[in-house]
Amino acid sequence: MSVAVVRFPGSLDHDSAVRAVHGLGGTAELAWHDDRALPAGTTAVVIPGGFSYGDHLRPGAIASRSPIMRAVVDHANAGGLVLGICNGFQVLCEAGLLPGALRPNATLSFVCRQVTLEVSDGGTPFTETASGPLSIPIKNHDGAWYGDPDRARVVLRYQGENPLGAVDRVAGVANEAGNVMGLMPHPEEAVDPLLGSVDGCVLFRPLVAA
Amino acid sequence: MTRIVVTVMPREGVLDPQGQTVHGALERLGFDGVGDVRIGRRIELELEGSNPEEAAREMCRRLLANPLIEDFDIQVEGT
Amino acid sequence: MTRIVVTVMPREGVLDPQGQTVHGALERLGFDGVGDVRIGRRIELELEGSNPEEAAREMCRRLLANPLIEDFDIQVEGT
Amino acid sequence: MSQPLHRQLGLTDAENDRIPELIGRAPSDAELVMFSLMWSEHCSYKHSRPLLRRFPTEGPHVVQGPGENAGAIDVGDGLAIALKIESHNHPSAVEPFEGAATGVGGIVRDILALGARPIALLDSLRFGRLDSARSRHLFTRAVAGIGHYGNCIGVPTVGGEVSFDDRYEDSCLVNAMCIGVVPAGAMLKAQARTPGNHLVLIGNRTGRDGIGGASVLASAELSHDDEDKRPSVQVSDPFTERKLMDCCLELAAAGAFVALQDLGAAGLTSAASEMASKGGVGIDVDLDLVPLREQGMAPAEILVSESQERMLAEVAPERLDEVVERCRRWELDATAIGVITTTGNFTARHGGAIVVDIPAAALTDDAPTYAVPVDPAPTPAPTPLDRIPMPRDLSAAWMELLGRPNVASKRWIYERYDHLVGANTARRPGGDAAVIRIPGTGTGLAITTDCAERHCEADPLGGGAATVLEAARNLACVGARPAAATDCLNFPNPEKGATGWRLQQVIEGMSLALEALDVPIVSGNVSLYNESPERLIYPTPVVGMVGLMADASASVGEGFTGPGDLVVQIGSGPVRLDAGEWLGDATGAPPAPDIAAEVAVIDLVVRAATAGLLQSAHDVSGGGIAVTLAESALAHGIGCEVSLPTGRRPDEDMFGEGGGRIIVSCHPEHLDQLREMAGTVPIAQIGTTGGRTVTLRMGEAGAELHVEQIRDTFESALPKALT
Ligand SMILES: Nc1ncnc2c1ncn2[C@@H]1O[C@H](COP(=O)(O)OP(=O)(O)O)[C@@H](O)[C@H]1O
Ligand SMILES: [Mg+2]
Repeated sequence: MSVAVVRFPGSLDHDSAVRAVHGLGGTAELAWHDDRALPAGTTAVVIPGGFSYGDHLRPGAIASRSPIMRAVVDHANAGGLVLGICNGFQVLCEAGLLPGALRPNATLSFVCRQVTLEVSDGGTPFTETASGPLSIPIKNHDGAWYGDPDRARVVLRYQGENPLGAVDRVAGVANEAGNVMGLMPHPEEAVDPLLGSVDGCVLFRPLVAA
Repeated sequence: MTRIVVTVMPREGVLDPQGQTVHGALERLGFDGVGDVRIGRRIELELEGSNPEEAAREMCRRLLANPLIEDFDIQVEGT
Repeated sequence: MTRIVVTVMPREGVLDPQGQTVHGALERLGFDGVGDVRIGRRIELELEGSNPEEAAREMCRRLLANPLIEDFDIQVEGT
Repeated sequence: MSQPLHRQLGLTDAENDRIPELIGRAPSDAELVMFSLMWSEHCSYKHSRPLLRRFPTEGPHVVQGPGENAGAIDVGDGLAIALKIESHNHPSAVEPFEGAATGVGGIVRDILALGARPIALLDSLRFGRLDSARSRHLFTRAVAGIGHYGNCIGVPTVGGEVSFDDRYEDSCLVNAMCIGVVPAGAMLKAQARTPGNHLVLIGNRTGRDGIGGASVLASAELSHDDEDKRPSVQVSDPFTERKLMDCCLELAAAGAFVALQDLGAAGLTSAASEMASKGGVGIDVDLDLVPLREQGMAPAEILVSESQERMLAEVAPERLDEVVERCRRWELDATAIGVITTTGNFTARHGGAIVVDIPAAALTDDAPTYAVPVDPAPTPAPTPLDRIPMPRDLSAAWMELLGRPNVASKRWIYERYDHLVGANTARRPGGDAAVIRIPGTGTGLAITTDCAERHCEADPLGGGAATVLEAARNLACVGARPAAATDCLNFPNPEKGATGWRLQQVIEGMSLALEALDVPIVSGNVSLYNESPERLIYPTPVVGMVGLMADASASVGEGFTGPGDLVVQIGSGPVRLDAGEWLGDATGAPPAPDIAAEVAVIDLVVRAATAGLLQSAHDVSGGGIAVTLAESALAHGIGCEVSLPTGRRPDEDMFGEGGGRIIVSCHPEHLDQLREMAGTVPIAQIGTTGGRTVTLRMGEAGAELHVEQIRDTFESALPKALT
């Protein structure tokens, strides 16, 4: 029973994701982009944030075509949990596991800020235990979700503001089954009182329990 | 070696914030009569092989463009 | 309205990290015989006025291109 | 028509004459180029080295002082913290985005060269006023470049500072500071050790990049007057830098490196000659093995290219395969380009011939040094108050001050920087100092950069001390005890006017304050000649300082935390408007700091914070106590009522600077304990927290602002100034 955290060249938040899992009493293992299989005993997958391949071409595009992603797709198709955070969200959209695409922020600049998220869909495995809004930071340059919100399972929305210019204030979406979710905010940066919020734990707990 | 130019542009109807910002910046610089501005990518490739155009098309399908938000175009520029 | 296409590419000799990364990615995807890859911008403008080409050139000088690291080229595509 | 080559390269006739004496023959063109770069101010510190010896550099916890790529101190838990600040002023003025970005890349590699993992960045910026379109352009592009690089390599930019002044219109300053962490016993040096070992070049290929070499390669003897052979602007490649970091840290942890060195100014020349001369060995490089990005590069071009994202490692023969293999896994070039020898010489081969063969130490240790003229500037007198107009409406004046870009919120900047990556940021930018948890421990590391440049112009001795004391005060405010410092001395031409004297005085003032604080300088950088025919920059000695606190989660903020607390002023030195933010220039005579008294205040605040007595702490700096209180109120939207019964003119009370003061708030039941702890340090209750307004009484006069008003002005000023 272990959470696999996928690492690409240019991944930045893999260690923080591993620490978040450990903090909740789980075990985590890094998976290398060039491997063809997830580590033995993988029960859930995190695609962490960062700038895989320098965000060149389109964020997430090159990483989504790496060998490990076939194993991630298989894992997802078998009903396993997959959480993509920021660059991981971009990777999952590019891989076709999640609807839509992430476009440059309306400000055309990087934005690093604590935001408040409302949970629009409490029915996914990730959000079952969420009660009330979540305070989690965003930090990205290409985080404006683009897609058809009526045909996507929107899980999280920015409360009050729309800091990146996403369609319909979308901050996170899931696949139809709900076992694959991506979000631009960084829950692994909100799992410790030292960091100012522990609201990110809600999204990590189901991975540890899986 | 064949020189191929791949052009990837935001699809019609997809918001192009970069284009909009450049439009605004041009107006602020005092340029009048600027209509639509759209910004995309130009990728210059040197390809070996018998059918470089087809290879480039395959590259676009598999990596260079995202059909959800982008259209691509391929020009063979010669060898 | 005249349609102008501005092409902005990294200058010869200037590092093109994006082209370098995409080159590696194409090879990893199994595409053989890929030579140089260079990535730049394509800017499509609609311009009013009597000398749109000269206006576009001025825009390149003042905003659209960075002469220290980029070369630009202007094509008039018609009205 | 043309000057002799050595003059074109910037060598004096005397320097040129010295070279044959050192190497026993006339130098080849390539060798002359190498000397010219290594003996430049940038590489050799020839005008500043004698003065820099004044700095205190020792302390029981210093594990690496000046002389390596970065300094380091022991912080317990078997860990050392590395720190260094560096300028990238000139490249940023030419191409602000790439110049600032590559500045960040360069300082990160300095830290990496110690085998340390970079964990935080800060940026210290100076630009012309924002009503100049050129300054707006330079500033916004530099911030974008810093963000681009730092964000992409995953090192949080947790702090910094910026100010705007006409003096920087022609010469902007972009200084970047990096902090790293390394197991104390595993620190690497850039000291080549064992003859027979390989010299491995890792990272990006070598091209004709490099502004530093521009003057050099423009010489007709070396290039072919060919347009596309000109040196090109360094383009940043943070993705490669991140891979370089990940890969080198894995190899360092595995013990695969004997020595490690980054390639910065003067490229391979400087990296290899420094490794050789520090180790007392020689180096033999085959330039044909250096992976090139461009065809037909001349030996001199390869030797001095400043292509970014490259490291040079000494590797034992039996570990070479492992190094190359690990680099391949990270998709990085790694090439053994030479070997360590016993000769003491820097030897380079090209096309089978030896093109360079000179004692490595001639390039480094034998660089000339010069004493700069120390002609004092006249001592300024304080401006009589009756020559300073008294504002008619104190509240309006206060609001106007809060809306100036130099005073207002810097959120526009730091929201463009990822200040959180790594999940260790305990106190984010916007306050007096950032606090990060040292990875894997509970210890807090507080970091700040500061400079009192106008004070340094008016009174360099006092300004140097004030700069150091302000940095220490900012650390104390978050509850950290100052531990070590790094500095970047940005000055005009020291060979002219009173600049040499100012440089010497600033260093003296800094040193006095550092000694009193018991804080060593462990690393630093000098950037001279920041002037144009029209304008000299202020003497700008940027200090980066780190402090420690046992518990990272116990740091103190600048904002009032609730109503009903007492507002207490600690410290009460002399206060004046001269050279302060309100007047906005460097005229008059700012009060010289009473170093001992200010250190006592700093010490008290650290002790009080550690004992848990403080709800908030914020120093009085630019704009005076009125700005301090407005910021403390703004943080959590809690106002205060304060009286300043000093008998000074009210504007001097509100906006006067100096005095080494810190404004804290505490629960009423803690006041007695605080007083007792203070001993002889002056401490006075001046008000209480609460309400939605900040109300100041100065005898008969008064001023009042609503917290929401303050917020609107304070937060919108910088974005407005940029549109
Ligand atoms: N260039 C910058 N980069 C990052 N953070 C900055 C920058 N400029 C200012 N800040 C943030 O804003 C805070 C307040 O700035 P400033 O008023 O200059 O501080 P202080 O007077 O305490 O030194 C800084 O401590 C820092 O956290
Ligand atoms: Mg301060």
